[in-house]
Amino acid sequence: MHPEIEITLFVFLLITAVVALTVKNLLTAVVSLTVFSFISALLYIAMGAVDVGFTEAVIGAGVTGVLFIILIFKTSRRSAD
Amino acid sequence: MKVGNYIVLITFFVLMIYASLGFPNRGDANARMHQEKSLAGSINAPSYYIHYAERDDHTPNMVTVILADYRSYDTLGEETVILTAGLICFLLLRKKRTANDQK
Amino acid sequence: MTLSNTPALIPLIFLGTAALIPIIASRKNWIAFPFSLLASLISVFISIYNILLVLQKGSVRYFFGGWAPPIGIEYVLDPFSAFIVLVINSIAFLVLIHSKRVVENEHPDRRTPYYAVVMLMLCGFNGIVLTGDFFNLYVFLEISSLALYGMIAIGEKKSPIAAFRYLIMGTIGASFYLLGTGFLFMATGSLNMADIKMILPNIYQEHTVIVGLILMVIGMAIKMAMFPLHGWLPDSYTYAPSSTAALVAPTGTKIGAYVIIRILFFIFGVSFVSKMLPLTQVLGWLAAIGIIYGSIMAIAQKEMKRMLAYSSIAQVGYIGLGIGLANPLGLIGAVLHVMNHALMKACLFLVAGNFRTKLGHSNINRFTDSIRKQMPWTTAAFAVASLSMVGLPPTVGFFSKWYLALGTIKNSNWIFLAVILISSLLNAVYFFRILEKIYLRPPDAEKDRTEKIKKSEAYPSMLVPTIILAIAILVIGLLNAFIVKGIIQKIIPGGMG
Amino acid sequence: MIRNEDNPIVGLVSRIVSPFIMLFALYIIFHGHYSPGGGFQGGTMLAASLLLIRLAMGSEIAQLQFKRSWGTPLGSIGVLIYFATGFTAMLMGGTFLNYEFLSLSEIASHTRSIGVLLVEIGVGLAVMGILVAIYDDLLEGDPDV
Amino acid sequence: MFDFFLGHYAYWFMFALMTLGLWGMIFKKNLVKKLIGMTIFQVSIIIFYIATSSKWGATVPVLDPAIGATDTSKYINPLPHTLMLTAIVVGVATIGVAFALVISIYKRYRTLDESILSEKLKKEDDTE
Repeated sequence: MHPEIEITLFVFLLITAVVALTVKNLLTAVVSLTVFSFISALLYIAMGAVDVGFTEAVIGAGVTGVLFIILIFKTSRRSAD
Repeated sequence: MKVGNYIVLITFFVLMIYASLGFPNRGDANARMHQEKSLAGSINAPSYYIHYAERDDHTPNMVTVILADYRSYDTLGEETVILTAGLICFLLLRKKRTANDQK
Repeated sequence: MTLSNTPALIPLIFLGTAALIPIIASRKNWIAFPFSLLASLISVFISIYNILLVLQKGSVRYFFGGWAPPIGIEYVLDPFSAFIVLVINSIAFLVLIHSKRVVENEHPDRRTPYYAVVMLMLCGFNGIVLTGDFFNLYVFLEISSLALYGMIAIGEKKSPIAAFRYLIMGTIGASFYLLGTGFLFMATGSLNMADIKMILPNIYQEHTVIVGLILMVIGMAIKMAMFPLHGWLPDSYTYAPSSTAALVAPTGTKIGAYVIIRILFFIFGVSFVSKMLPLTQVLGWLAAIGIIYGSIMAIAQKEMKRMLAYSSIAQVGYIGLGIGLANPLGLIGAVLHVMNHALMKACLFLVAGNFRTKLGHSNINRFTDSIRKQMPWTTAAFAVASLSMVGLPPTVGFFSKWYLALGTIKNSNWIFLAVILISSLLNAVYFFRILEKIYLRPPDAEKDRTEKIKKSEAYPSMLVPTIILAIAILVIGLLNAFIVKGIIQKIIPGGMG
Repeated sequence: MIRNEDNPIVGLVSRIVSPFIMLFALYIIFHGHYSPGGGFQGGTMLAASLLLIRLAMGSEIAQLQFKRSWGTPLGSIGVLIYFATGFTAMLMGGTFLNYEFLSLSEIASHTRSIGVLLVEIGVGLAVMGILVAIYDDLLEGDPDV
Repeated sequence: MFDFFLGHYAYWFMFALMTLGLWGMIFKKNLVKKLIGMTIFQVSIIIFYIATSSKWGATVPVLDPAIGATDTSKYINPLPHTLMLTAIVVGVATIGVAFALVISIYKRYRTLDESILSEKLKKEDDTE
């Protein structure tokens, strides 16, 4: 438990989450979501959950990102909101 | 409709904050989930895991032991979840193969 | 393999079959069906064995991995879970027989993954019912819900949208449940239901416990399609392929009801959820509104599947009403209605499936009396099931409403009683509308002469399950006293009433 | 979907890196007893190494490495390994997944550890197979139909 | 007071994230945005579980021979970690299924916008 690190990471998490939800370009949103996942992985590791952080880094930031990008390339890139 | 949804969201947030006022402090080793015995006197599972994971499985990584031994049925279920997802993508998206592509 | 493993065997059989099907049926599509039917048949036998075992010996606990509960995961086979498992599996077996032709018609090249996913769904349902561990319940909930989304999405053109909306709602529900589990885990330090039940009386007044309970109930109410959270249900059931609808409608929502009953009455205790928190009252009132709403919406529908979907909302409301009464009679009514509604809805959806295969539609406005001549047995089954939905004795539908009415009288809750009576009338309106079209029109002599109506009944594999269900509605109605005395009264937890 | 620009560097680098990722993934699976890691992480990394080749070289060339039709059966096999481990224990007289009953001889003290390893291998295979299968199916679900 | 803040700020951040995710799931019109909201929601639940597991001055739950296994306060509670491994994988599975659904929706309607979809659905209902 390191409050300074955790609070910094939390703020970044909130920022990336807001960006991912509000940006109109879906590709940007997905990249932002990948950053979100990666920061959350760091957060887990900061909280002492090494296994979970590892899994999140591999699955959340890796595979999910790839799948999201495929989805966007298969469909459309723009979002109305 | 929109207003109703906002009310739902705000209610949810307020409910969560209300609940969080009753949480024990983070990192408090005396919190109930970290104790040796539960209130009813039964063994508290997490402390059992910490004590005996190595003895039972000769494996230092407690998370692995819990995942694959103490609560391995969960893991089987979770693998099944992945299998379900794969089968559903198969069900919804895979084109029918002709004999030609199979070779 | 000794017989002591039977409590765990049913989900495992389904799981093993589901994992085997993609391998052995990757080239030959037709193998998938007999395999899954066999698995389903075995599961029916095991559930019968299990319920006999429970009635003889009392509840059985099964420890996975040999670890006793607070450490490991357990399955609990008590009269309640054994009963629900039997109901689910026998109905699923009948519907599976029926589904052979439907699936062959609707998506012949998708049979392998379809049956694998059906097996996974049943595995999830059985796992939810049998488990004695909160987190394990979540995992199996996700298995069954994911399978459901996929099975719904292969239907008509609009089905993926319905499935997507269901996915969003369902994920919110499952996440709420997971969060509630986290709250309870935080407050008690345990995930095992029996363990938590022992710990809870010490900490009833804590915020964490109360909010956790509310979150869990909301999550499950979404899965159960309780009134304000029912939005996903009508579209999903309407656009889903007939085979899926017939499989899901009788079983899917009941699982949510089962979990709510288990959490409220068996783990938290009646006095807490009805006296310290007004939770059951809220549920009861919402259910009452839902009953009226569902019945009225059902009257307005033209498509038979959609009408049945709205009537499902109303019928789930009856179960909610039984929960809301929080007395033994109400519980008997609710549990009995879980079984009855499963029977009736299965029968009605099978009838809708028969209509769709033979007539090509199930639009109520286009029903004529020629159907009566064309498919006499199917329409007879329909008549029986709809009379049961209305609640005429001696069909099963009457008895669950009877117990619910007794429960309301015992609580002197006259408004609920009025709701039950009014909704029976409304049910009568929307079912007699169809019955009138099929049966009560005088035969048009001239039309009879011009176009000869040939008798072309549905295929035997579709007809037999329909008729078995219709007969079951009558027979179980007659035997209901036996079922209530023999099984359901053993379910009622201590401290109730 | 992703246009193969015929960039030799991307292809070459991914071809060089991919086996090392695989090796590391295997290390993660088999070393999960002693350090963070295990079946999921390793399986996902295996899938990632396969996906890397698919992304860099295009799906058609990657068929030579891992065929499209293998994903789902491999996932099933992974689940079946897990299932069979538990079921064997059941047949030997224990409850489901009770690894103690797996041992044939009397060196029972380490059987649980071996059971855990078997299970992790099953998990790794299943996760790898299914993730690759999901990728392929998503690519194949052609929106232009 | 400061202790209370130190012991709870993680939960408050987590609840804010959760509400944000829920907002995305309910209010966003684009289907992919809804899924992004869903991911955020699930991640925040995972953060909640992980946050409950922490202990001051404890180390990661891998047995260290130098510390031994007698004192539970020396190791972080390992059970929530295990549960969350499962939850992460469940999340990926959900995402995969959702993608399959989104692709089949796009295949049929050529749009991912909820409001346009509803309009098209209504038009179809009228023509039927």
